[in-house]
Amino acid sequence: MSLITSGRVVGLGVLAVICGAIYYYMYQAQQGNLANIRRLPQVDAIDELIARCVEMNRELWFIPGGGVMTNAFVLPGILSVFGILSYVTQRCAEFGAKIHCPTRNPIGYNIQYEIMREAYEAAGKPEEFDPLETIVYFPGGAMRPYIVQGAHSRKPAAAILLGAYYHQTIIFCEALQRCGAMTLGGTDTTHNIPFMVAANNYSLIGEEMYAMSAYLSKDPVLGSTLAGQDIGKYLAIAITILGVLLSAAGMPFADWLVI
Amino acid sequence: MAVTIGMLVASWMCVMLYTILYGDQPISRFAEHIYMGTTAGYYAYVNLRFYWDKGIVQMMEPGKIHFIIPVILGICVYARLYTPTRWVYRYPMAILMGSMLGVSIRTTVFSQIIDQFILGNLPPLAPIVGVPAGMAINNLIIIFGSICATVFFVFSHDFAGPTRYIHRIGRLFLLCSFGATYGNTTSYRYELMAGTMISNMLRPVELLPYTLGFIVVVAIALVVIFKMGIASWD
Amino acid sequence: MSDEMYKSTIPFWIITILGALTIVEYFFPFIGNIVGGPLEMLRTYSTILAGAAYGIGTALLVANHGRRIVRRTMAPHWAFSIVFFVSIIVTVGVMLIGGQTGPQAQWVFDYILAPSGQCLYSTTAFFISTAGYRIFRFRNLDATVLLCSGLLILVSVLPLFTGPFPFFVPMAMWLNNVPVVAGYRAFVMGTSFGSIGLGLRIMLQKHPEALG
Amino acid sequence: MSGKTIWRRALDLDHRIIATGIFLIITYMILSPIEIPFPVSSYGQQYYDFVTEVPAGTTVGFMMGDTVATKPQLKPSTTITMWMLYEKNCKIVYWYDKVEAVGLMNEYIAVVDEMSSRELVYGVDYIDLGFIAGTETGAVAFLENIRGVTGGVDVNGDPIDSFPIMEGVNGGGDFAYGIANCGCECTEPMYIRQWGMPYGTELATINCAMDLPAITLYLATGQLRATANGLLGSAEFEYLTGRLGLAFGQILAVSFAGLYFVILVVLGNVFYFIDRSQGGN
Repeated sequence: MSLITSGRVVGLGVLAVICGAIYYYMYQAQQGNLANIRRLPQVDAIDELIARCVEMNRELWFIPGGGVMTNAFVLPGILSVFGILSYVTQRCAEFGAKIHCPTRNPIGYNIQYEIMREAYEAAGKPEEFDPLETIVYFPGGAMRPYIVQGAHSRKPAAAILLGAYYHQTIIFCEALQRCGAMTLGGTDTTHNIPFMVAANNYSLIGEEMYAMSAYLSKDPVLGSTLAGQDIGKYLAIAITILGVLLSAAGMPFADWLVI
Repeated sequence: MAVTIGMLVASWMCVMLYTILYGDQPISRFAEHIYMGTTAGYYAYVNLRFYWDKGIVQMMEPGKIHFIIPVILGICVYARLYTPTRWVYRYPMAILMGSMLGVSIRTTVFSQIIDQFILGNLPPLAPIVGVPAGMAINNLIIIFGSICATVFFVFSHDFAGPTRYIHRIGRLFLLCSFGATYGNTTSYRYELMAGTMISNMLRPVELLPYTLGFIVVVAIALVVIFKMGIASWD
Repeated sequence: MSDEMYKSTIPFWIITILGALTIVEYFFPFIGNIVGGPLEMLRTYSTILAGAAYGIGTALLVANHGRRIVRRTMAPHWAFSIVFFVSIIVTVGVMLIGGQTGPQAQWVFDYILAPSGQCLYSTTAFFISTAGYRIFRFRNLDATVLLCSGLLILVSVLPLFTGPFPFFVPMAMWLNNVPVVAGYRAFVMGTSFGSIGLGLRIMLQKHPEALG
Repeated sequence: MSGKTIWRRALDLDHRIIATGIFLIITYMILSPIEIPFPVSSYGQQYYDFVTEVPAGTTVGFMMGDTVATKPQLKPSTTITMWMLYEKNCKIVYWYDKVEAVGLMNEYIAVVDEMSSRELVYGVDYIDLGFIAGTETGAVAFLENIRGVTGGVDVNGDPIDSFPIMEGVNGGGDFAYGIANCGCECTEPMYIRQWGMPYGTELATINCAMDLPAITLYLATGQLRATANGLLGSAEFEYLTGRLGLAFGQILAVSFAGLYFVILVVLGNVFYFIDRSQGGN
C-alpha cells in the first residue's frame, strides 16, 4: 500500500501549495506586513449607491441570492455575501439610508438577521433595526413576485444583488432597473453571470465576489489571503506554459501530472 | 373528471400568475399565495419525510440505534427559532459545513483545476504539433485566452502599464463566454415559456375556450382594478 | 466551561477538524483506513440533517404569515396570508393521507405546483425580451463582444435560422469550442481557487459569520 | 413630453406591450405550427452515440433530477434515453437530488412503459431509490455507500436486497455508465467531480440549454462524455430516433420568439443610437 493514493499526488501538491501560500500571507499580515491588494472599483460603487439612496430618500435593497446552505455546491457564494452584508448595513446605518433585505435562504435567514442587527448596533443605531421590515424571509418561488411587485410599488433607489443566483437574475435586475434603481450585481453561478454583467450598472464576476468579501471584512488579514490564492493561479499558469513548451518538444509532460 | 378539473385549475393558475407582469395587484397576489403555500408544504413534507424514513424509522431497527445522533442533531436545527437556544443549531451546522467544505475542496482541486485547466490545456488533449494548422491555432487561442482570463482574477497586482492589456483581453474572453451563455439562456427561457403554454394552457384543445374565457374575465378584472385605483398602473 | 466555549469555540473546531480530516483521508490511504468509516457515517448523517434543515424555511414562513394575520399588519395583504394557510394545510393534508406519491398528492403536484412553478419560471422570458429592448446596447467594446457572441449563439440554436442558413451552426460550434472554453476555464478555475480560499479561511476560523 | 424625441419615446415603450407581443407570438405559433427542417448539431449526435454505445445488459446509474420547470424540454430526451436503454435490456437505478422529481418519476416511467416493446418489471429492469437530501454531501455519501444512505430500502420502503437489480451494486464505481439529468440547477460540475472523476464512470448529462457553454469545457477534456442540450437536444434526439413528438412542436414557437427577441435588440439599438446622435442621452 502506497503512502499516497495513486493519481492524487499532484492534486495534493497543488492543494498544499495553495494552502501554504494562503497561510503564509495570513501569517505575514498578522505580523503587520499586509499584502498589496488591488482596490476593486466596485467598492466605491457601494458608497455611491448608498449616497443615492440618502439623496432620494428611498430604500436600498440588498438581495442575497438563493440556494440552501446544506448544499456545498453553492455554499461559497452564500457565505461570501455575509461579510458584504455586514459592511453595507453598517454603512447604511451610518449614512442614514434605509436598507431592506428580502432573503430566500431559510438557514441563512437567521444568520443574516443577526449580522444586520449587529451591524446596526455597531453603527450606534440599534433602534433603527426593524425586525419585521429590515429583513424578511420568502421561500424560493415567492421571491420573484415579491421583488417584481415590490419594485413596482416601493421603487428602491439602489439595489445590491449578490450571492448564488439562479434564473431570478434577469427578473430582479430588469424589474429593479425598470423602476430606476441603480444596481450592483454579482454571482458565481456560471449560467446567470451574463445577465449580471449586462443588466447591472456595476458587476462582480465570479471570484471577484469572494475577493470583495475578504476585502470588505473588518479583519485586514483576510484581504491578504487573496494574495495566497494568486500564488495558486501563477503556479497553474506557469505549469501550463511549461507543459505546452515541453510537450511541444516531445516530452510526455501530461503523463507526469497524473501520478 | 379530476383530470379535467385539474387541467382547468392549471390553466387558470397560469393565467393569474402571468398577471404579475401587469403590476402589483390582488389577482396575482392571490395566485402567488396559493403557490407559496403549496410549494412550502410539498417541499417540507418530502424533506421531513426523508428525515423520518432515514432517521427515525431507521433508528428503531435493531442494531441501528446510532442513527439517534442525526435525529437529535436534526431537532437541534430548530433551536435557532428561539433566541436563547439559538447557539444549539451551530452543532448540526458545524457538522454539515465541515463535511461540505471537505468534500468539495478535495475534489475541486482535481476536476476543476488540474484536469480542467492544466491537463486540458496540455497536449495530448490539446495537440499543437502534428495536427492541421486550424486545430493548432484553436488550441493556442484556448491556451492564450484562458491564461489571460486567469490574469483577470489576479488581485495582488495593479494592472497598469503593459499588463493592463492582458487584463483587458482576459475580460473580453470572459465576456465572450458569458455572451454564449446569454444566447443559450435566452433560447432556454423561450423554451420554458412555450413548454408552459403547451403543457398547461393551450392543450387539450377542448378546454381552450375555457382558458380563453378566463383570460377575458381576468383582463376585465384587471381593467376594473386599475380604473378603480385598487392598484396603481405606474 | 465558559459560555463562549460551547457556544462558538467547539462548533468552529468541529468544522476545522472535520474538514481537514475529510480532505486528508482522500489523499492518504492509511488515514482513510482509520477515519474513513466514521467520516462516511457522518456524511450519511449529514444527508439526514439536510433533510431536517429544509423544514426550517417552512417554519419561518408559517411564523411570518401567522404574525401577519394576528397583527393585521401590511393591510390588506394579511388576507392573503389566510389563502396561504389554506393551501399549505390542504397540501400537507393530502400528502399525509395518501403519501408522497399517492393520487391526491399527485393531483396537487400535477395541476397546482407544476404549472405554477413552470409559469413563474417562464416569466423570465418576458423580462429577457424587455431587457433586450431596453438594456442590451452596443455601447462599448465589452458590451459589443457580449452581445455579438450572444446573438450568434442564439440564432444557432433556433431551427428557423439554421434551416435556411446552416453556416450559423459551424460558426457557433467554433465559438463554443474555442473562446468560450478559454473564458470558462479561467472562470471555473478562479471560482475554484476562491472557494478553496474561502473554505480555508473558514477552517482557520477567520470567518466568524459563517455560523452566524 | 417636451425635450423628448420620438426615438426616446419609442425607447420608453411600456414593458407590458412588449410582454403582450411575445405572449401572442408564442400562442399563435403553437396553435398553427409549420414545419422546417434543421441540421443536427454535433452535441446531439454525440449524445446519441453515447447512448448507443452503452453495452447491452449493463446497469446504468440515472440521477433523475428533473424539475417541473424543465419538464417540457427535458422530458423527451429523458424518456427516449430510458427507452433506448431498455430496448438494449439495460437495467437502470434511479435516484434524485431534487424534491420535484418525486412527482415526475412515475410519470416518466409510465411514458417509457408505453413506448417500450416489453413489460418493464420493477426490481428487475429498474429501481427507484428515492429522494436523497443534501445535494453535494448527499451525492458523495450516496455514491460511497448506497445501502447506508438509503437505509437499505427503496422509495416504497421495500428492502433493496430483495431485488435482483441491486445485486453487487453499492456505489458509484459499480456503474460503468451514468446519466445525470441536472435540470436547471447547473450541478453538472458537481457530478463530474464527485461521480465521474473519482469512480471513473462514463458520464453524460441531460441539462437545460443555458448550461451548455459552462460545460463545453468538460466535454473538451472528456470529463463529460456527452450532453443532451435542452429543447434542441430533445428535438434532435426525437429526430434521430424517429419519434417526433412534443419537443419538435415547441422548437418552432421558440424560433419565432427568438426572432422577435433579435428584432427587439436591433430596434432598441437603432432607436438608441439615433436618439443619441440627435442629442438625447
